[in-house]
Amino acid sequence: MQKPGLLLDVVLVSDPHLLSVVRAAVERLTELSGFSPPECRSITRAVDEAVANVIRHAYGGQPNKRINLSCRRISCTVKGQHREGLEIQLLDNGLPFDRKKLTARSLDEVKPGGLGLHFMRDSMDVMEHRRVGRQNQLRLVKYIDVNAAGQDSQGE
Amino acid sequence: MQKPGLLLDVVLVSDPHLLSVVRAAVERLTELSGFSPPECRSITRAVDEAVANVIRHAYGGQPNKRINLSCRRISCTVKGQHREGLEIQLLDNGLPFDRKKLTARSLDEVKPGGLGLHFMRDSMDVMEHRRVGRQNQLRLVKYIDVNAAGQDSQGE
Amino acid sequence: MQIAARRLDQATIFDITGHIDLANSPELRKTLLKELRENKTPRVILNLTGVRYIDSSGVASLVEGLKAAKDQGLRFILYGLSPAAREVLQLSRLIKIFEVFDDEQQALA
Amino acid sequence: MQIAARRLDQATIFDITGHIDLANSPELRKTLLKELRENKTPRVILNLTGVRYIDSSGVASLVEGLKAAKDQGLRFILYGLSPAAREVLQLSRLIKIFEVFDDEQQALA
Ligand SMILES: Nc1ncnc2c1ncn2[C@@H]1O[C@H](COP(=O)(O)OP(=O)(O)O)[C@@H](O)[C@H]1O
Ligand SMILES: Nc1ncnc2c1ncn2[C@@H]1O[C@H](COP(=O)(O)OP(=O)(O)O)[C@@H](O)[C@H]1O
Repeated sequence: MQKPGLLLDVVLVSDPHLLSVVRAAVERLTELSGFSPPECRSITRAVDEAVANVIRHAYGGQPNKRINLSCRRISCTVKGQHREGLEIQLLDNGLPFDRKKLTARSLDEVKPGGLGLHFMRDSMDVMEHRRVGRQNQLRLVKYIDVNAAGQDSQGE
Repeated sequence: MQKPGLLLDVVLVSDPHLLSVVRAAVERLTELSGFSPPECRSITRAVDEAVANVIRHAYGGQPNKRINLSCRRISCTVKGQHREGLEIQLLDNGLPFDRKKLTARSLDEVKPGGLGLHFMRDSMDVMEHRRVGRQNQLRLVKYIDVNAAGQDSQGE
Repeated sequence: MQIAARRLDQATIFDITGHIDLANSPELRKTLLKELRENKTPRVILNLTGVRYIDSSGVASLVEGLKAAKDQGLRFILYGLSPAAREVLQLSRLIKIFEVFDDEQQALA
Repeated sequence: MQIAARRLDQATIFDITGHIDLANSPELRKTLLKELRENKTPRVILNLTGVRYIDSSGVASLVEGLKAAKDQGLRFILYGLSPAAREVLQLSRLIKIFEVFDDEQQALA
């Protein structure tokens, strides 16, 4: 028996070519979870950017390191409201995050780079970076839009 | 550092809805590995049928059991020839295979069912079922077609 | 997978889209058998133009539909096969037992 | 990702297909900068009709192309953006700094 809600638990190597494999799987999983097409695209984008950041920053571009990506269904109470959602957790054993750099830059300046964290924050309801032991943990959560989902339920 | 050649190691639950997630990931991985489009489709089909068989036969349709799918690049010597390929291994903790049933039925009779093993054998160069301890192991290998791949190399 | 039915005088056409696999082939089977039981139009036609994948459980559902149709003297017709769908019927040597056409016009002719 | 170049009198058009991500954005960057250095056609046009995904590293390559073009007084034009490509340029608030057109005719006009 699996931990409740677990859908997929993937170990991959830190090779950028595998990003398209991750996107294919995550996009399909978001479709199955009932998100709208733009939400599916934006969650997929967030996961892609998160994995790319691990490859580039935590592992400095080394292609043979271990990345763990797990996806589970969650249901919880947020501000007194019942919410269903998808939780995605990313683990790596690379260099620790530098907290000071982990704040997204201003978008007013036009320059290459520094967009990934923006895309992630924009797409997800929760984005939490934690260092636990020698591991970096990133937790991303997206709740299913109850307004969209509730359209054909009573009381509308 | 990972075991050599490892590309992806996926744990999923035995829910048929996840088959489309597995196909999306495997299809992309076969494309990256340099297989032709029909080969990509047929390897993806073989993995789909293999996972479906675990869900239906090893786990009798219970949706919350653990399936492990791993994909690695291999290179080896087959009949004196160097071959590169993709190895896919499937592990489950379900009922042991019944060897007698594991032979594909004749295709002369028209009836529903009994096609999965055909598709797998047809697609793959190696298909090996083993029982190790309390685990079922299925190993599938597809070699990259050297004739197709070698078209622009010397000595043709 | 999505299934929608169009009922004409002489035929019922099922427009099917998506992937047919173990997650939904039981639903396909049920839909086909119900149609064949309740509305006996002379032809049951499956529009597979939007189907990019069929696995062996999906093929099994098609075979059951075909058998139920034959039992009642009705025609069971497929059209719009993608490369993947065609491959799977060829591999299982079942392509010859189905009536397969290129498009709707031929299927209705 | 695949890139192919078509060189016209007044423009170089790059037909790009596939996904642009960390695995190939360095190649895109290199190709664009090389073109801008070696063949100074007045317009460099990127046909993105076949591009279904661009990540932030791909956007960074486009920004570098744009900057290099501006430095030389050349125009840098995008056309054929998919919903995903448009979203990513909007999110990064960069859509307004690029010249974006619907199709090749407009990009060449
Ligand atoms: N997984 C990570 N590990 C370590 N540092 C990170 C990680 N993700 C992001 N960072 C830091 O945050 C900065 C901003 O990240 P991001 O917005 O994705 O832009 P970019 O990666 O293009 O610099 C990075 O430059 C890096 O210093
Ligand atoms: N993973 C498995 N575990 C146990 N038995 C299996 C497994 N895969 C196949 N089998 C046995 O082999 C038979 C033939 O399999 P297959 O050709 O896939 O057709 P089907 O699954 O439609 O019966 C199955 O009916 C089953 O008895």
